[in-house]
Parts: sequence; C-alpha cells; structure tokens
Amino acid sequence: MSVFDIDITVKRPGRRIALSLQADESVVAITGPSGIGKTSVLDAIAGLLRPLEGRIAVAGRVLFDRASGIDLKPEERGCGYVFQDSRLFPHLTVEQNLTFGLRHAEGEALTTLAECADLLGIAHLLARRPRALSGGETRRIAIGRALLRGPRFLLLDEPLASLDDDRREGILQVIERIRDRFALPMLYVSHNPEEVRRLAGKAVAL
Amino acid sequence: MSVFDIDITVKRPGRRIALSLQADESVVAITGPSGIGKTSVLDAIAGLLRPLEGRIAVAGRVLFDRASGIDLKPEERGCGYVFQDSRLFPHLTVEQNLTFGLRHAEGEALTTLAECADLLGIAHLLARRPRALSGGETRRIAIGRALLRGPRFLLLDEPLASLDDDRREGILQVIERIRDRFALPMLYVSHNPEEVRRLAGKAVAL
Amino acid sequence: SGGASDDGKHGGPVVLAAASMHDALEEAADEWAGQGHARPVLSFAASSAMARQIEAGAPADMFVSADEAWMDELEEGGFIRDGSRAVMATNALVLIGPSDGSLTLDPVSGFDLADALHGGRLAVAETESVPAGRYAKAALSQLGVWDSVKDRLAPAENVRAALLLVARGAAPLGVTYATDAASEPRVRVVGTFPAHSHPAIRYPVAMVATSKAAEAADFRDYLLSDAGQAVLAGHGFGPAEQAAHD
Amino acid sequence: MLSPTEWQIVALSLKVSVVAIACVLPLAFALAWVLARKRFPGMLLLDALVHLPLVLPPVVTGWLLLLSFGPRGPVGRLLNDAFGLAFSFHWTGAALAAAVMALPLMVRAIRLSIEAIDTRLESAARTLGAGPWEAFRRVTLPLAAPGVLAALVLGFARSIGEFGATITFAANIPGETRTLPLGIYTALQVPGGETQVTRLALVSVALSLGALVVSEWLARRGAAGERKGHVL
Amino acid sequence: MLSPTEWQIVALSLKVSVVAIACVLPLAFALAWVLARKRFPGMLLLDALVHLPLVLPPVVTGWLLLLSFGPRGPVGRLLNDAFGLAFSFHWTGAALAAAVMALPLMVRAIRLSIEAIDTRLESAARTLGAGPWEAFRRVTLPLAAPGVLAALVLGFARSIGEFGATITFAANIPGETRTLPLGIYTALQVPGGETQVTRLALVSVALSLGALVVSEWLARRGAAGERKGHVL
Ligand SMILES: Nc1ncnc2c1ncn2[C@@H]1O[C@H](COP(=O)(O)OP(=O)(O)OP(=O)(O)O)[C@@H](O)[C@H]1O
Ligand SMILES: Nc1ncnc2c1ncn2[C@@H]1O[C@H](COP(=O)(O)OP(=O)(O)OP(=O)(O)O)[C@@H](O)[C@H]1O
Ligand code: MOO
Ligand SMILES: [Mg+2]
Ligand SMILES: [Mg+2]
Repeated sequence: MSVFDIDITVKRPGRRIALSLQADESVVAITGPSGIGKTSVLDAIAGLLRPLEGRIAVAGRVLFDRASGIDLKPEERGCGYVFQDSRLFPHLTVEQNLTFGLRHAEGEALTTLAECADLLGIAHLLARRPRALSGGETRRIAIGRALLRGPRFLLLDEPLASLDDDRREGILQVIERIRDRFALPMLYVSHNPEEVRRLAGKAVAL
Repeated sequence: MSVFDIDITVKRPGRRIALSLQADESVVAITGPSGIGKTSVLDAIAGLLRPLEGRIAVAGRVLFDRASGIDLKPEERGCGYVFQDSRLFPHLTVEQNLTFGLRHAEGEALTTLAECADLLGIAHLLARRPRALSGGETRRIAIGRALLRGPRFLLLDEPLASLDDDRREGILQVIERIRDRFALPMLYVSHNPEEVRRLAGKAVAL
Repeated sequence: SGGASDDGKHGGPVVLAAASMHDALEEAADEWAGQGHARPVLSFAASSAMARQIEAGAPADMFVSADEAWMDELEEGGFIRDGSRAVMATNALVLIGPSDGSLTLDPVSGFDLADALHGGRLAVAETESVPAGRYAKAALSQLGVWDSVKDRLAPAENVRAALLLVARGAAPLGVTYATDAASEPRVRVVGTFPAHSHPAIRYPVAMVATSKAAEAADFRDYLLSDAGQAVLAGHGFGPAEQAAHD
Repeated sequence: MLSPTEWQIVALSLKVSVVAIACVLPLAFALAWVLARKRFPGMLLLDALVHLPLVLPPVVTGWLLLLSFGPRGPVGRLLNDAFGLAFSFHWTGAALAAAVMALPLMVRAIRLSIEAIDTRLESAARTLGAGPWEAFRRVTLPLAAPGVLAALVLGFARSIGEFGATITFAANIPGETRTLPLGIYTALQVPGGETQVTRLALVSVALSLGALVVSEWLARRGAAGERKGHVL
Repeated sequence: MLSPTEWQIVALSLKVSVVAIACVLPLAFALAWVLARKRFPGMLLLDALVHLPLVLPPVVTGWLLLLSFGPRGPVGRLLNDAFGLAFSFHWTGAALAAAVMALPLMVRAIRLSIEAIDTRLESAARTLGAGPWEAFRRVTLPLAAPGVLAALVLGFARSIGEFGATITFAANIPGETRTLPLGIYTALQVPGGETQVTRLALVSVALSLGALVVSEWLARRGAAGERKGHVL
C-alpha cells in the first residue's frame, strides 16, 4: 500500500492541472514555478476544489474517486492544511485559533498546545488577535493550528516562507520529528531546494 | 550626504523598536528574527506608523523629524512599498492595480507597464482580479505596482518570498538593474542571506 | 411664498378636508369647476394633521374639519378668518354588522350590546382622540352600556379603519358614521343611535386667515348653498341647518 | 415623571418590541444567509417579498396582515386551530406587525455582513474538522456579528416606532396593543396633546438611545482585540 | 391599465423618491463614514439623531418637520429667504419627508460596508501617492459599493412606501404631494376603493421590484470578476 496514490486533473480558468503521484515515502515535496498549480492541487486533496476526474488516496484511505463516486467532505478527510495565505480566524485569539480543530483530532495527538506554542515561539502571543501579528508570527500560528488538529496527514504550502533562519531550522526539526516518530504523510510545497532535500523522500515537479 | 539617515524609535504594544542607520550605500538590507520589528520600521519610513521620536531622511530629503516637527504624509514621501502582505486592491484588475500610482510618479520612470508586466511574467494576468491569483502571482504584482509608481526610494518587505528560483533570479536581476541604473535607494527586508549578499551594500540586523 | 396655491399650477383654492368627506367634496369640486371656476385643490388627511399644517403657516385657503375641537383651537389662535366659520354638514352615528348577518339591535337605553358581541370586539374609532370614537363613547355612555363594552373595544386609527375591521370580519359589530356604513357593501346598518344620545356631529368649515386665493370664499359659499348641500346630501350627510337649530 | 398609564404603554412597547425582534431574528438571519449565499430561481421573488413591508404603506401591510392572520384569514385560522394563537386585538398581533415591519431592515443588515465574509475562512474551518453547521456557528456567525448587531438596533428602533401596521391589524387597545406610537398618535389627535406627545416621544428616543449605547459598547468590545496601532 | 390620475401618482412618486434618495445619498455616506471611522464626543448623539426618524412614529417626524421646515419654522424661513425653497404643499416637501425617513436605513447599510473595509488598503493607496481624498475616491468608495447599493434599494423602497411623515408635513395634494401611499390612503376612503388600492399597491411593489432587479444585477456585475472556482 503506497502512502500517496494520487492521480487527478484539476480545472483552473483557461488551464488544467494534472498530478500523478504514487509514493511510498511519507514526505513528498511538490515543486514548480509560481502559478503552475501547486496550491490548486493541495486544495483538491483537502476537498476544497473538486477534481474533474481521478482518484485521491492517502495512507490507503480513499478520499476521492470519481469512478466510484467517492468524495469525502473536507471535514472527513482529516488533513492538517497550512494554507499559503494562513487564513487565521480574525475573530479568535491566537490560542482559540490554535485549538480550533482540537475537538476533531483524528490521528494521534502530535503535540500539546503548550509544547506547540513553545516549539514555534508563539507562547507570548496566545491572547492576541491575528490582525496584530507580524508576517512570520502569522505563519507559525498557521502551522501550529494544523499540527494541533491531530491530522491523518499534512498539507504544507510553503510553511516556512517569511521566517528567519533560526525559526526555519527549529520548525524543520519539528517537522522532521513528526515525520520520524509518527510517519505522518506530508505533502510539502516549497521553493527551497535545501528544505526539499532535507525533508522529502521524493519530490515531484508540477 | 548619506543615502539613508534614519534614527527612530517605534512603539509596538509592549515593546519599542529602535533603528539607527547611516548608510551611503543605495541598497541596505534589514534582517532580524520574525516579530522583531522589521515591518514596523518600514511602516514608519513609509509614514504609516508615527515614530515616538527621531528622524528619517532618505537621499537628503527629510521625511520625519520629531525635533523640527516635520512629518510628511505617506503620499508625499514618494516611496514604493512592497508590503509583506501585498495589499492588492481587490476591486481593481491586475492592470489597474499596477497603474494605480502611475499618475503620482515622482522619481524617474523605472519601467513601463508593458516592460514591467513582461519582466515579472504577469502579462497574461492583466485582466484578472487579485482574488483569483496564486500566491507568487500576487507577490509579483505587488512588486510591479511599487516599481510603476515612479518612486524616490523602495521599501521591499520580503519581496521574493514564495517565488520559485527562476522567478526569484529574474526579479533579482530587475532589482539589480534598477539599483545600478537609477541608484534608487532601497531598504530590503529578507531572510535569505544569499539575496542580502548579492543585493545589499550593507545589512543591518534589528 | 412658493406654496401650491400661488405657483400658478393649481388655479383653485387649497382646501384641507377631513378624509371622511372625500367623495362628497370631490363631487362638489367637480360641480363647482363645471360652473367655470378653477377647480379647488383638495387635500384629505386627519383633522389634527391639517390643523397643525395651518398653524405652521402652510398656504391653505379653507379647512373642513371632522371635529369642532380643532376648529375651536384654530379660531382661538387667530388662524381662521373672522366670521367665516360655519357648519357645513352633519352626520348620524350607526351600529354596523357584516352584511351577511341578520341581527337587528336598536341602540336604545340599556340595549344588550355586550351580549350581541358574542365574545368578539366592538370596532370603533379611537374613543379618546378620534371624533367618531368620541361620539361613540358619548352615545354608549348615555345609553348606559359603556361600562359593559369598554373592555371589549377594538379602537381603530380612524372611522374607516373601524369600518374595515367589521367588513373583514375581525370584529362582529362596529360604530361608524351613517355615511361610512352606506359606502361599504360588506356591512349593513344594524341600528341607528338616537340623535340625542351624543353631541351633534358637525363638520365645521372656515377660511384660513392668510388665504389670498381669489375664489376660496366663493367655494365655501357654494358648499353652504342649496346646490352644494344637495351634493352633500347625496352622500348621506345631514343638512347644515339641522345643526344650527341645536 | 410618567403617569401609570404612560408606564403601562412603555412596558407594553418594550415587551412587544423585544418579543418581536427576538422571534424574528433567526428568520431574518436565515433569509439573509440564503439571499447572500444561494443562487436559485425565485430568489428575486423572495427578496421582493422580504422588502414588501418596506415598500407598502404600513396601513396596507396591516391590512394584508388582517386578511391573512386575522380570525377569518387562512393563516390566522390555521394558527388558532393548531396552537390557539390569536393575533387580532392581542399584544401578539402588535408583535407580529412590529416583526414584519422590522424584517426587511434586519435581513439587509445581516446580508451585507455575510456577503463581506471571506468564504476561505469557512473552508479553513472545514479542513480543521468542522462540519458545515459547526463552521457556520464558529466562523460565519461570529464574523456576521456586526450585521446582527446593526439588525438588532435597526429592528428594535423600527419596532419601537411602528404605528400604521399595528393600529390597522391589532387596533389601539390600552394595555394590550397601545404601544408608544399609538399612545403618541392618540395624544396627537387632541388639541393641546403636544406635551404628552413630547413626553412619550422622549421615552421612545431614550429607549432606542439605550439600545444604541448597548450596541456600540458591544461593537467596541468585539473590535477591541483587533485594534491596530497604525496612524492610518 | 392605470387611469391618467393614477399615472400622475406613479410619476410623482418616482420623482419624489428619486430626488429624495439622490439628494440624501451624499449626506448618508458622509454620516456613515464619520460614524464608522471617527471617535468623538457626541458621536452617540449624532447616531441617535440619525435614528430618530426610525424610532418616532412617522406622524411625529412629519410634525417635527412642519415645526422646523414649515413656512413659520426657523429652517423653513431661512431656506425660503435664502433660496426661495418652500416645502409645504409642495413636492419638495414630500421629497424631504421621504429623504428624512430613508436616512437612517441608508446610513446603517453604508456604515456596515465601510466598517468591513480593510484600512490597510487605504494605507497602500496613500503610499502610492494618493491623498486622503483620492484614496477615498479610488479605494474606500468602490469597496463600500455593496453598502451603497443596499442603501439605495432600502432608501428607495422606504421612500416609495413613506406615508405618515409626508401627509403630516406636505399634505395630500393631488399632483403635488399625493404619492402612491397617499393615493392608497385616499382610495381607502372611497367606497369600493379596494380595487384601486390593490392596483396602486401592485405598482408600488413593481417599482421596488424593478429597483431590486437593477441592484442585484449591478451587484453581480461587480462581484463577477471576483468569483472563485472553489467548491467551498
Ligand atoms: N498591527 C499591529 N498591532 C499591534 N502589534 C503589532 C502589529 N503588527 C505587528 N505587531 C507586533 O509588533 C512586533 C513587530 O512586528 P513586525 O511586523 O514589525 O515584525 P517583523 O520583524 O516584520 O516580523 P516578520 O519577519 O515576522 O514579518 C511583533 O511583536 C508583532 O506582534
Ligand atoms: N481562486 C482562483 N480562481 C481562478 N483561478 C485561480 C484561483 N487561484 C489560482 N488561480 C489560477 O490557477 C493557477 C494555479 O494557481 P495556484 O495557486 O495553484 O498556483 P501555485 O502553483 O500555488 O502558485 P504559487 O507558487 O505562486 O503559489 C494560476 O494560474 C492562478 O492564476
Ligand atoms: O377624522 Mo374621522 O373621519 O372623524 O375618523
Ligand atoms: Mg500557491
Ligand atoms: Mg514583517
């Protein structure tokens, strides 16, 4: 049973984006130039964008199969999605953002609120609202929210963009630990070749 | 006459951020960990955040001087600001976003719409609205908007985050050309040491 | 001032009139215009609203009130022309029910109104403020039945609204003017209140003190003339003279 | 300051308005949500129907209420047989009239807020495991709070001021349907009633000023966490 | 279908409403902007003042208009002396009444939209060289478009239906101030006038249905460019 078994075509105005991915590696990097369709593919896997055709299976679980009419709702897919645009909830505090998905934890608990806030260096921000955060702080909270949700797999859309080297290194280590300890499947979009080399067992270029 | 003559203190809830910068180099990089205050400092230079005290002069032009009561309005400062969060106008097309500041061009014309769209690879997007753009496309349009505004100086807040290597290289070359041809003062926030080395004559760590 | 009466668009005098006089005055105005005069401009509203317009200096020429109280108020304030006040018409008060009913009930002293309501409410115009309601209250009190129905009332905005409540079956019985009852096919007159049971129902007319319109006074005189009175009588109004004898 | 009768009028007005707005709020929200988010044939008709009480003179609305919710009206008969609910000449009728008149204002305000919500936030909630209803409750609803608050203020003010539909449908019965506007109207009909009109009008204004103060306070509390330190 | 008199009523209603809404829109926008963006002492008072015509029974509003804008009122005298503007018994009076009654609804709708605007976009416009006024015109105003559109619809519907303030302030003069609701009122005084009432009411509904259609069409045109391809 492969970890990722994905073969889909996604429609975007004026173009179609195709991804075919069979991988036994738990972390797969997705690369490709800006605008090629990386985010669109992640959206499709998360259940936010319906593929024209194809099949999506992660860790043996079929999320979408056009042929047999399977199309799990986003909340049934159990993904932890770090959106490229973060999408923090503006009406909630940082802490409420982080714990939003806690009650729906599906996989094993990867971390606790305290540990996560500590690792990401956001413990001092818990009472704040997203509007009063810096770019990198926003990013880190988006990562924390996806981890705390207890996901079956992770979709990471340039999670480390706009973070300084020290932070980046710290979070890379967290991701590596999750990969090694939980064997959690991850799709990792990044433009950074070094990150890709270090994290991913496999890289697909769109 | 130094290109940058800045000495300010900016207030953020619970902390003060101080920047002291005297530089004769036209491109200065600002680095520092996430949340340290890089964006706040750029906001202060752009006139969006009033410093508690100090003085801001760029290319001999005093933009702010607490002592003598000078505080130019944002529209009088003539900066081309690439915001960390892009801030494209959602109600305008990409083309209208790009040309928004054209009528207020202050410095020399750095580029034309056609040339700029070509260099940034966004010519095919001109009729679109910002909501239907990818992350990297949004970023490139934010850069184009700042350049087309005919600025006296540039404030670049991680302009190349979330761009692939090829795009990054292309835009780096554009910035280098502007630096060399127009000797345009630039403050460049980046976490990428290679970019900083390549572009900036000087780097300050916050 | 640039009011409606002197911008040349409306040749005729501006007449503010009680809404219940609508049909009668429209016909009278037609008749008057047919005699070669400029047609009066008729504005219908509640008497209170019109009296306040006159007090505020609105460019009206003539006022037909459903209510002597408002005319008194204007007279005391000096807003109407001395000697121009007269009673233009009178009316009768009736008890009405739906036209598909067969009830007859003579409103005499101590008549069993409460029982006839069968648990429903008696539609009246508001009994403290609206003239038709005040007459109804006076009549019911005089006949000794007020106490038995005063908690069973459905007071409406004006007498037309009370009429509508009965016509629509929301109330089994109502008290209105005879003219209103005659105009609504879905109601029938169950009984007529004796004239002595309530103060005489009079519609006073007067010229506004500031009136400058040429033929305003003439139209008033026409309404009081035999020809005018005949038009009003055609709509069920009683003659002006009757009131004068009170 | 106020006479016992006047206090009765004020208490009744409050009861009628509070009940009307509380009952109509969920309906207003549902309509606003449907009009903001769904595209369906007949949508314009629904939209028009909601606006009806705004367009028609209030007296006509009261008259239509009488035709449908009155003792002989089809809906009125149904509700009476099924639940023993009677509207005509009853304070519930005044509340129904107030609710109907407030509805279009409330729907618009809430709809504007819902249309301003970035639906990508709802998608984010879904990926975090929240079903449609939970995403609605935890994201859509709180983000629509400014519109709901505006709807409450507008609706309350409108229902405190509602006159024509109420008097036509529910009549002007002291202690039962004589709300503030009906009391004011009654006073306005008599020469010299102006002082009472002024007193009751001031009470109306005070009531909705109170609602305004509460709403602005709630709005600021909600916005406090989002304050920006920026000059611009 | 309609008689000449009825056509006259319809045309007058349109004229009154269109003029009222067109004239009051800039004021509504200015008030909405101030209430949304500024914090100043007396703000609540201004807010309350704007809501006044909503809270007070329309007849009282009409009476207050009569007292202030009537020929003997302070404002009325001033406007008459300065510009020869007279309101009583004049269509301009009906327009003034309609404008005043529509104002609170319009202010709220626009205010909701302005409050939803991300002020960082205005900052961005300023750094691009636009002064406050230009940033307002090119960013704030277009982003407030949904609220303005809603304000136009609400205001137009409200003014098409306005009765109490108009008849009290401007009277019921055929061809001058007898708008649709006053025409309906007048028809209600006539035996068998219900068919005319129905006809005029249907015209009212048709007019504002027209306004609705136009507004939904404009709203969709504006939103078309921003459509997302997402399922959610
Ligand atoms: N609008 C705001 N209101 C209040 N505090 C803010 C606001 N924006 C940022 N801050 C806080 O001010 C501090 C400096 O933020 P700033 O955005 O300048 O950091 P930065 O250096 O740009 O970080 P990054 O690299 O993550 O973008 C941070 O602690 C942040 O939480
Ligand atoms: N909401 C949308 N509606 C319509 N088209 C879209 C939308 N989002 C993205 N697109 C278009 O679809 C294509 C793929 O976009 P996508 O966001 O998947 O790219 P990407 O590979 O993630 O790019 P980047 O690295 O710049 O984020 C692009 O051409 C983009 O313009
Ligand atoms: O003003 Mo009336 O016609 O007595 O109810
Ligand atoms: Mg992307
Ligand atoms: Mg920053």
